Amino acid sequence: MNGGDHLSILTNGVLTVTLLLLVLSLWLGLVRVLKGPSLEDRLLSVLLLGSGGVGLLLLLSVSMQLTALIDVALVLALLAAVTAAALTRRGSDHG
Amino acid sequence: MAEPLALLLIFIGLGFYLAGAVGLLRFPDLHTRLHALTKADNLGLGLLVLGVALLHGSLLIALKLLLVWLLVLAGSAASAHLIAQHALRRSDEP
Amino acid sequence: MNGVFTWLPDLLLVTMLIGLGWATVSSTDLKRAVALFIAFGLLLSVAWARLRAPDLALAEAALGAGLSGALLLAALRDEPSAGDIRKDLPFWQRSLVDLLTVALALPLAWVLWSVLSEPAPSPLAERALSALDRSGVSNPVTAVLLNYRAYDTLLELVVVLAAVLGVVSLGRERPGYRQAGPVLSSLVRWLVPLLILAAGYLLWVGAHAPGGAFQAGATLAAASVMLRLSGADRAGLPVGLALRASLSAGVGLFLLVGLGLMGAGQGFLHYPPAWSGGLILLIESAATLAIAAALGLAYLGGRPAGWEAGDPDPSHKERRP
Amino acid sequence: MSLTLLYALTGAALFLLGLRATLLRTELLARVVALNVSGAGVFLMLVAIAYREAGQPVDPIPQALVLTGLVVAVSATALALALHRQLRERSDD
Repeated sequence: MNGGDHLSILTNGVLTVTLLLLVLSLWLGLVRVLKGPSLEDRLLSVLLLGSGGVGLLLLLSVSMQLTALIDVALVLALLAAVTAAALTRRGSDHG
Repeated sequence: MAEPLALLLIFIGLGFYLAGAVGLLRFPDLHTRLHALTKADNLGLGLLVLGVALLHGSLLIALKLLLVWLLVLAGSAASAHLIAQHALRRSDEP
Repeated sequence: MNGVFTWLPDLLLVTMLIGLGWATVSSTDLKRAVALFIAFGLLLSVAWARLRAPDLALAEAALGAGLSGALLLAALRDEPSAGDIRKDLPFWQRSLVDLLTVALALPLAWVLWSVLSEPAPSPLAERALSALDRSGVSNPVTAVLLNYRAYDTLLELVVVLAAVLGVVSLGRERPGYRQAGPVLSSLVRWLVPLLILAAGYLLWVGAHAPGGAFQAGATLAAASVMLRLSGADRAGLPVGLALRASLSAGVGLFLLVGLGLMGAGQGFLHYPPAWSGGLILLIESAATLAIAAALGLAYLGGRPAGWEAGDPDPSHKERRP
Repeated sequence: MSLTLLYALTGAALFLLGLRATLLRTELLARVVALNVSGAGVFLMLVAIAYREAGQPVDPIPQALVLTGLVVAVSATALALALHRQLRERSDD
């Protein structure tokens, strides 16, 4: 992934390796989404994917020199808990 | 010499991510998997945030990054709790 | 730099997207499909970031993580059972669809390949970018949305409004949730104010950085979803006339500005350059409110209590989160 | 092969996958999800076409189109789900 000018070529190369490793660990986490067995298990790995996504966005903000991506990470971090809340809530008594 | 240090921190952080992902895959049940996951969130992202903050080299950005980390921390703690509670409740009532 | 090496992360990301998409649409278990789709949305937001579209990444993060996941999980709750209710189509129909897919795939791939192999200059993009200093904002995406193609955006807001009016007219809202326990309510207590703050920030920076009414509205709607999940039946939405006013604020103010400008001898939605910055912020504020109200109402899944004039005022039932 | 082409072809693949499943699946909820995947593919094609290498500004026009498209897609999904719920409630009685 293309880098900017103030980072050395070496740093850029290393950053690419870090991106690669992070995407790789997300791949691993994804297997649990596929295997389940319960919906809770699946959403657990969606949680990992969420914090992995935050990590990816932060690394990209360096390697692409796009600080706006930190704002994206911020929004993603704010909403990390919504999925878990939506999954675990039960209907009200009349529901 | 901030750059090598930053990259080192990021690498260690990624180690936790990988460990978390492997744990998620290998651990036998939901509760141990929850454990594996929180390691990745707390330590992995923390170290990564530290490294990224060093690479950006601006105080304002560093503060924003700290906020991101704290938010993920709180969010994942709450989520883990909710999911564990939910699973417990479901096993109570057949 | 050595191309293939720098591309490896992209290749992995792209295969992950396709793999997830495939697994999502081919799951017979609906719960699995929904979980996979939520994961798909998360990755999509990273893809937007990678394609240098931070505006889209922001919107996808707010919508994918906050709204569509919650919406689908709520719909899943209504499903009778997770039992396998899949009925396969007859063989000839399946073959016909497969044939159609291949017939579409080949020309599509060929066109993309031949058109995109060489970067072509886009005269429209150049014109859009060169007129930026007269648009009143410096974020080009905001300039396109609210200045050059303001017409289009007005109509998009009408579409969103129409969809939500459709939801409301179909029937009553989905039943609400139980009062939240201590963990969730303490989470909501600080998360909702932060989401509102974030929405305000996105609205404000949209003029010169990634952000704007659509991102801010989606973030605000996520706050509403969170409130609803914590047991507040009103989901933070206003009641009665105030709700209708916020729903129509976007389209209404947009039209008002357009007609006002016509009255002043300008074209419809043709802002005088000196005013455009202020007018855009005004329209965007109203649009943020309208989008948030619309998406929040969409999450309720139907007409809320207190929508009709005759309905009892539900505000006394409002429980503090 | 450029980054644009890589992501555009991915978008095309997702579009077709989603379209095929929309036509083949019989449960409504699965259809709605498949249609969303298909739409995401179209969005991905558009945004890939807007991409430019670092140093040049990206094309803002497709990005603006997709931005409104995302919000419209969610509203349409909500409408489809509401229709689905009504359909089931009425056929239950």
